[in-house]
Amino acid sequence: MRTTEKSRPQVTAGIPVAKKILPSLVTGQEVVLIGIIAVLWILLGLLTPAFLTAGSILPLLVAVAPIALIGVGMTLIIITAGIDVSVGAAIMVTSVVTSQTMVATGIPLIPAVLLSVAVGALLGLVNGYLVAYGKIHAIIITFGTANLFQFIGLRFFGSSTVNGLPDTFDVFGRGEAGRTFGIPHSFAITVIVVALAWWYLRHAASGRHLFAVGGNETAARLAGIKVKPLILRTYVITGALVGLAACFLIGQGTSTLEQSVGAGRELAVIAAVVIGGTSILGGRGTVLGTLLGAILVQTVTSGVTQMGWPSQLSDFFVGVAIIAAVGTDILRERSRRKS
Amino acid sequence: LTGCTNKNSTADSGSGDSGKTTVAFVPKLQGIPYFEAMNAGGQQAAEDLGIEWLYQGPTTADAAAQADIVRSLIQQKVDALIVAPNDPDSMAPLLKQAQEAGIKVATADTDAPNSVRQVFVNQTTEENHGKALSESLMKAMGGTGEFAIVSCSETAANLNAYIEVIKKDVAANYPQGKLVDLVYAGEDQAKAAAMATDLMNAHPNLKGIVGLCSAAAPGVAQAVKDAGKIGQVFTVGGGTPMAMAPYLKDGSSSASVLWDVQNLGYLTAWTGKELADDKTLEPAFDVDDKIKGVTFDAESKIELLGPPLVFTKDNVQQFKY
Amino acid sequence: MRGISKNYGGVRAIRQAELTVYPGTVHALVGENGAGKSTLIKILAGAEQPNTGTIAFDGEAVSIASTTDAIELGVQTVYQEPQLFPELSITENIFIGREIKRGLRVDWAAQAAQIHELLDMIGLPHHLATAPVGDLSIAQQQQVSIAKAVAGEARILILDEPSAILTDTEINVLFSIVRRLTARGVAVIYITHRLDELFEIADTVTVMRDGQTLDTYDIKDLTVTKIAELMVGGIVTEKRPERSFDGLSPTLELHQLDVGHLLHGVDLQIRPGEILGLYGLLGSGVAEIAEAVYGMKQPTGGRMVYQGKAMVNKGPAEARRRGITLVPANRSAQGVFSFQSIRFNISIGDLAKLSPVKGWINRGRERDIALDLIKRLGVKTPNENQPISAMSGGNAQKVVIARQLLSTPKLLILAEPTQGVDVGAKEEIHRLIGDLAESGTAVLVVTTDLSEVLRISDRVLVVREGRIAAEFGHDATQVDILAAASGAVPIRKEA
Amino acid sequence: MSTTTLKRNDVQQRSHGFGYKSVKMLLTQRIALLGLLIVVVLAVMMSLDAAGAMSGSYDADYLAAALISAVPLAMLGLAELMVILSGRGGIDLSVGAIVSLCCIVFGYSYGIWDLGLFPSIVITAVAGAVCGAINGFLVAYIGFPPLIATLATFYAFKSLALIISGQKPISTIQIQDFFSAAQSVEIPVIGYNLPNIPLGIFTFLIPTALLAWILLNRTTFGRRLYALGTNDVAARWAGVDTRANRMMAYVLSGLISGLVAIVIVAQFASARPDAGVSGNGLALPAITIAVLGGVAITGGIGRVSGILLATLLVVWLNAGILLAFAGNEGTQLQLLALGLLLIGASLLNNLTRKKFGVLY
Ligand SMILES: Nc1ncnc2c1ncn2[C@@H]1O[C@H](COP(=O)(O)OP(=O)(O)OP(=O)(O)O)[C@@H](O)[C@H]1O
Ligand SMILES: Nc1ncnc2c1ncn2[C@@H]1O[C@H](COP(=O)(O)OP(=O)(O)OP(=O)(O)O)[C@@H](O)[C@H]1O
Ligand SMILES: [Mg+2]
Ligand SMILES: [Mg+2]
Repeated sequence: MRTTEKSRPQVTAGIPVAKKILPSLVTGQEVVLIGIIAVLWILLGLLTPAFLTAGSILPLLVAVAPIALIGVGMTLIIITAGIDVSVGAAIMVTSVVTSQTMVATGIPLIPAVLLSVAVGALLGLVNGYLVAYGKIHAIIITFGTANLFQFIGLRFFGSSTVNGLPDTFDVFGRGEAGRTFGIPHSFAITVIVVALAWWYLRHAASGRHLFAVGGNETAARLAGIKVKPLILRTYVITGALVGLAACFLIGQGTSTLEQSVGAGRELAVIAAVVIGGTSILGGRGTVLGTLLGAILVQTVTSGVTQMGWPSQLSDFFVGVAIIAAVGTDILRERSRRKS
Repeated sequence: LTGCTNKNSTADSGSGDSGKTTVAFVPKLQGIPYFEAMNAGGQQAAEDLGIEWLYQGPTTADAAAQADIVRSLIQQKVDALIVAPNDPDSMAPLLKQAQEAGIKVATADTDAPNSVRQVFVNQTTEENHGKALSESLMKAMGGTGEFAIVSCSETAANLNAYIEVIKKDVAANYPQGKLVDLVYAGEDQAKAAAMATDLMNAHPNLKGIVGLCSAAAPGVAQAVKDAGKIGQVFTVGGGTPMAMAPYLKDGSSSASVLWDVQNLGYLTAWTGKELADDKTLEPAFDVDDKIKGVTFDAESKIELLGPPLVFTKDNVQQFKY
Repeated sequence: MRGISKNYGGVRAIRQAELTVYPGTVHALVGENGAGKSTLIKILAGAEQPNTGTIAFDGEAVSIASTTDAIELGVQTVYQEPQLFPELSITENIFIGREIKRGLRVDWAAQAAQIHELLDMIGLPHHLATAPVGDLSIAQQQQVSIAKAVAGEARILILDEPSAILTDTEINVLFSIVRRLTARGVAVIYITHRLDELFEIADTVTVMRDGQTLDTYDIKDLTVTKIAELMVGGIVTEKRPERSFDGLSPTLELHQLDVGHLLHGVDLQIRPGEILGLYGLLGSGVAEIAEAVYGMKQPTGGRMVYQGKAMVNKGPAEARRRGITLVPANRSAQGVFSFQSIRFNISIGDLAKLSPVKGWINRGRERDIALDLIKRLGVKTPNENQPISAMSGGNAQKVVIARQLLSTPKLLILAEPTQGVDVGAKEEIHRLIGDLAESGTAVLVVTTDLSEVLRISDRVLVVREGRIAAEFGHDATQVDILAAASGAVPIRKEA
Repeated sequence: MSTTTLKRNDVQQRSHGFGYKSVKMLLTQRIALLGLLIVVVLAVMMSLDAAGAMSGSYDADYLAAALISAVPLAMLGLAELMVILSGRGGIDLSVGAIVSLCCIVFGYSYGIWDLGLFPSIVITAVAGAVCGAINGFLVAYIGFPPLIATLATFYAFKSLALIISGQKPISTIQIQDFFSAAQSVEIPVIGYNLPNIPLGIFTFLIPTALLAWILLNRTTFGRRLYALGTNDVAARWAGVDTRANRMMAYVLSGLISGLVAIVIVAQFASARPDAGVSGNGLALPAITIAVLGGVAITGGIGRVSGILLATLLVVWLNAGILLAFAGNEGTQLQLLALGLLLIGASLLNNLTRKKFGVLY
């Protein structure tokens, strides 16, 4: 049924191979995305010779990192049939708290990251608690908290920008300091987080339970799964990842932090997740797809600029990409169900 | 039914209870250094001139949110109302409404030319500003080579005017200079940086980038710095001094073309008081010993602070905003 | 289990029920629909809490507050409604909630070692181990549910109508599993409506009626007829007077109708004023006959003739335009627009009636029509604007029926017309059906309620395995019908 | 199960007096709650005013002037009402982008091609409806989740508006003069002693609200919409063409967005290609208004009056906050108030459902 199974040899005769019962390694959606990205990269490489150079690809990957990172959390949430539209506002809060602390106290990298992650997790806790225990639809709750977080963020900014940021977060930036052996740290960290999440969703019992909760919450409860803490956890994880992504954004940004730091990112993240083949209805999704979705969106955006087309056109292509990606997913699901 | 409205009673404008003259200023957006610096200048003026200075801006650069604030200020019966409109055309009717309520109206930073505003407090002309940008850029580029512009909002009239001036000036005076691309990054530093990076990749011979607004200027400088192309690619832009200082210092930005924003705020407040006091502005005057050589053109009703101020690594330290 | 009672609000689902099961035996629980079987086992499984009564395990009183408690005690349950995760593989569905773990991670290898054994046991091919459950047929899903329960370390295994949708070979597999488990000392509680099975698999049988547990019998002392008698309580149902429909041309005829693999060559005729009962167990195909006529399922073979003309209904809207209406079986899912008013729930059936102007609604006329039907059906409500969610099941059902009577139907199909309805309302609904037939409407009643089918039908067709298994006229008895439906009588061969 | 709800409530109703009944009414009738909140806001603001804590007087003239921002907000709230009512996660993130696109359509047809007011209005409305039809087709016929379909078209329409207009606002003389359609006017005959009301209220909001109300309450389409939003399966069994009717909800949402574009062009005397997406955009406030107005995100519940009252509440609360709090705090506190209102209202919904079983 799945292509990946056939290539696996049986290890022991009689006793079936462990891998055989694993959920398949990559989904059809991921294969399609890899194909589309490959085609785009080759096309762009042919049309604009500079596209396939390190100078172009590395910044692209750096720009992908924060979206994909938050996308990992968002994927977990959407798998449980939830959603979080407050991540843009949460970025604002975490980044302002972190950067003001850095400017004021000059704390070094690790504590600064931990602080940011902790603040993000706290915001996620608020969302998670209201969603899991308040029994209100996640989109409404997070619309509400988006307003609250924005208020909190603006209060921290205090009608000003944060100036003179230290270069602590340059390790996550686009520049030389942000790379080791030519690999951008922020992207590498994102890949590691994606791999961990991939492992978690694929191998950890509680990771598999997320799919169960999103697929059929009542059945999950009957099977003895503690649904509420599980849902709560996904929002806390997302919050923590927002905190980490905020560090990346500060690192990629200038020496000044402005209020607009998180504006509109929630939609970009959701776009990456759904392009990646995660079902907004819950029960199905992959973090690898999310990473690919984020890369696709950034490729389109960069590609439009590098082709010298009007930059406003990139949003049009993002819209088309969403329809194409989700559309093929819907059609594929439908034909699979039929057969 | 009487008492439901005061619209028919004769306007008793300017009857502030404190007796102090109230001057209100509505920026495009709160919390960005540019307007907060204007606010600082305005507050200084309020202290010096003995007026009350109100400053209230929307949380997003949104014409509708700005309109709500203007309405509330009309309701507060301020003596002078000065706006930096997000959308000049949409502000015109509101300014008319304010004037009908007996309020003196003006614009500052961005004009609403088709409105009843009595004065536009202009920092510098679009012509001068655009020219200062192209001149500083061409100076850094040695008058030759490819350059690109990273603008912000696609619909900002003043930015679009600067672009036209730059195009014209380069075509006329720097035949070796060539504008190869123009992109819009919104009011988003990170996006400006990402786009500048893409531009450098798309045009390997790129020698200059203009970051047109206060978000784009540091963004493009950061991109050049990150690409390790300091000295190869030169940037200029319209950034505020404190945000630009690190980049001017390391050479990723060659110059930032702006004006003394605090002085602009000061002049705005001062103009508001003059209007409230029903004074007429002279064709040329000094406000105090810091703000000199202000001109006023009675025909176009434009008050001009002066020539643009170019921040470089040498003078940027003097400005604390 | 001693003295167990459970009320759902006003409904007394079970009263003072008693049940004792012993290790290594198969204890069958039989009773008519709504007798309380599922409720009783849900209490044992921790999915419901009893109002009174005690449960003892090995002689010790225990409290089962949740499904987790029950699972810990070794109670594994296959519920009547499958509780599966469509996007997850069979393996995962089976192990969900009690994964074999190595540290944090699921030990796929260990699960794999067990899954193939389980798949062998339930007779599913190995390659399905990784298939998402959503891709399986309903019967296969049922098998997965069974495997899921069997995989747990069960001391008591509860099977609530596991065989309803399985084929004979699948049932044989099921029985072999049950036997293997009892051999290991597991106690199995087995609920079924297929009485013939009991003689193959059950050791003891407890009969439930009206929420009460009657006696428990040794299977050796029973016959299908005896069980059927116990279930229905020896009550002789009052029947409609015998009527003749000779000479009337049929309202609807089905000729050799096929629907996928669900129905095979179904022939049926119904005439104006006739009440035709269709009786069949869950999964017999009886529901599909109604759905095909109503346009919810498309026939794959044969034809339908309606009022003398060939008929194809692309959807319910088309059927309704022809004068065919249907009261769906699952009231809450398919019938009721909860939190909308009674008026709304009635008028949605034929909005065109509400005003002479197309597309328009005349509120006055709507109210009149609604009030008229409310009165005709005896719906108990202060006014027509009450939300239907605030009504008892019987009254809600009357409203759903009222919806179908807006414009007098020529053919009215009622699926489970009195399920979850109290005695009084049931009476009234039956009377209403009779009156409708009297006025010339052809009525097709699809029901799993034995006494009902006998009481109101002029004629009864019994459906089994997608075919018409038997036809009974006015002289039918409950025992005959039950026997035909549960397989004691071979399927009548068509000439 | 349903029997029990009735009985339990009967008992409680009997044992509780008037207080219980009024609490129940406030909780179950969103209209009553919103009405009460509006009264509270007005009372608090006016007493603050009387106590001299306001920087300007919170009077009828001010409240009337503030109504100008109620027009687009309420209309888009009505657009969201249509799609959220249709159930299955119905939502329209693209309304702001449709507004932007339609602003440009109107700008061209009225301001540049000079086709005359009425034809331009028709063209713009049709353009909006076509945008909505794209959403509706994706959702109802292909099976896209509404959130995703409208997220995609949000990006696409937003981009198209900028591309078509060459990112320049259109403000020809016709467009500038069109402000007269949004101006505050004195109501004829009785108006002398009443505050002047923004014209958009009469020319756009009231007609749209009235039509929406008629559509939802007096036509068979409205019935079908509520039916399929309440229970999609039951609607199918009752013979409702759920696809066509669901699609229609999105078409209407697009149509209303097209009309809002005209309002916004009038109000701002210019046709901006980013009119509906600048700042936080218009979609999020519209959804907020809908939820606050008692529209259940699960579909099937929601009323026109709820949208109108929620808009009044938000507009007048925001206007009051601006007078009560000077400086940047004022605008920031608006965010806080909106967030708390939204979360509070939905928690209340929940409580209501638990306590009284139903919600209207
Ligand atoms: N921490 C991790 N991060 C990312 N991927 C991981 C991680 N751990 C394992 N994987 C990947 O998961 C897949 C399966 O892992 P693993 O080999 O542990 O499973 P298995 O073969 O079922 O176990 P075993 O061989 O012990 O029976 C491998 O492809 C591996 O690359
Ligand atoms: N959740 C519920 N709320 C209200 N009444 C219920 C509920 N569940 C069951 N009932 C009622 O309790 C009674 C017993 O139902 P139960 O499901 O136990 O019957 P059963 O014997 O399993 O019938 P079947 O053979 O049809 O499965 C019925 O009258 C039913 O309508
Ligand atoms: Mg291994
Ligand atoms: Mg049962």
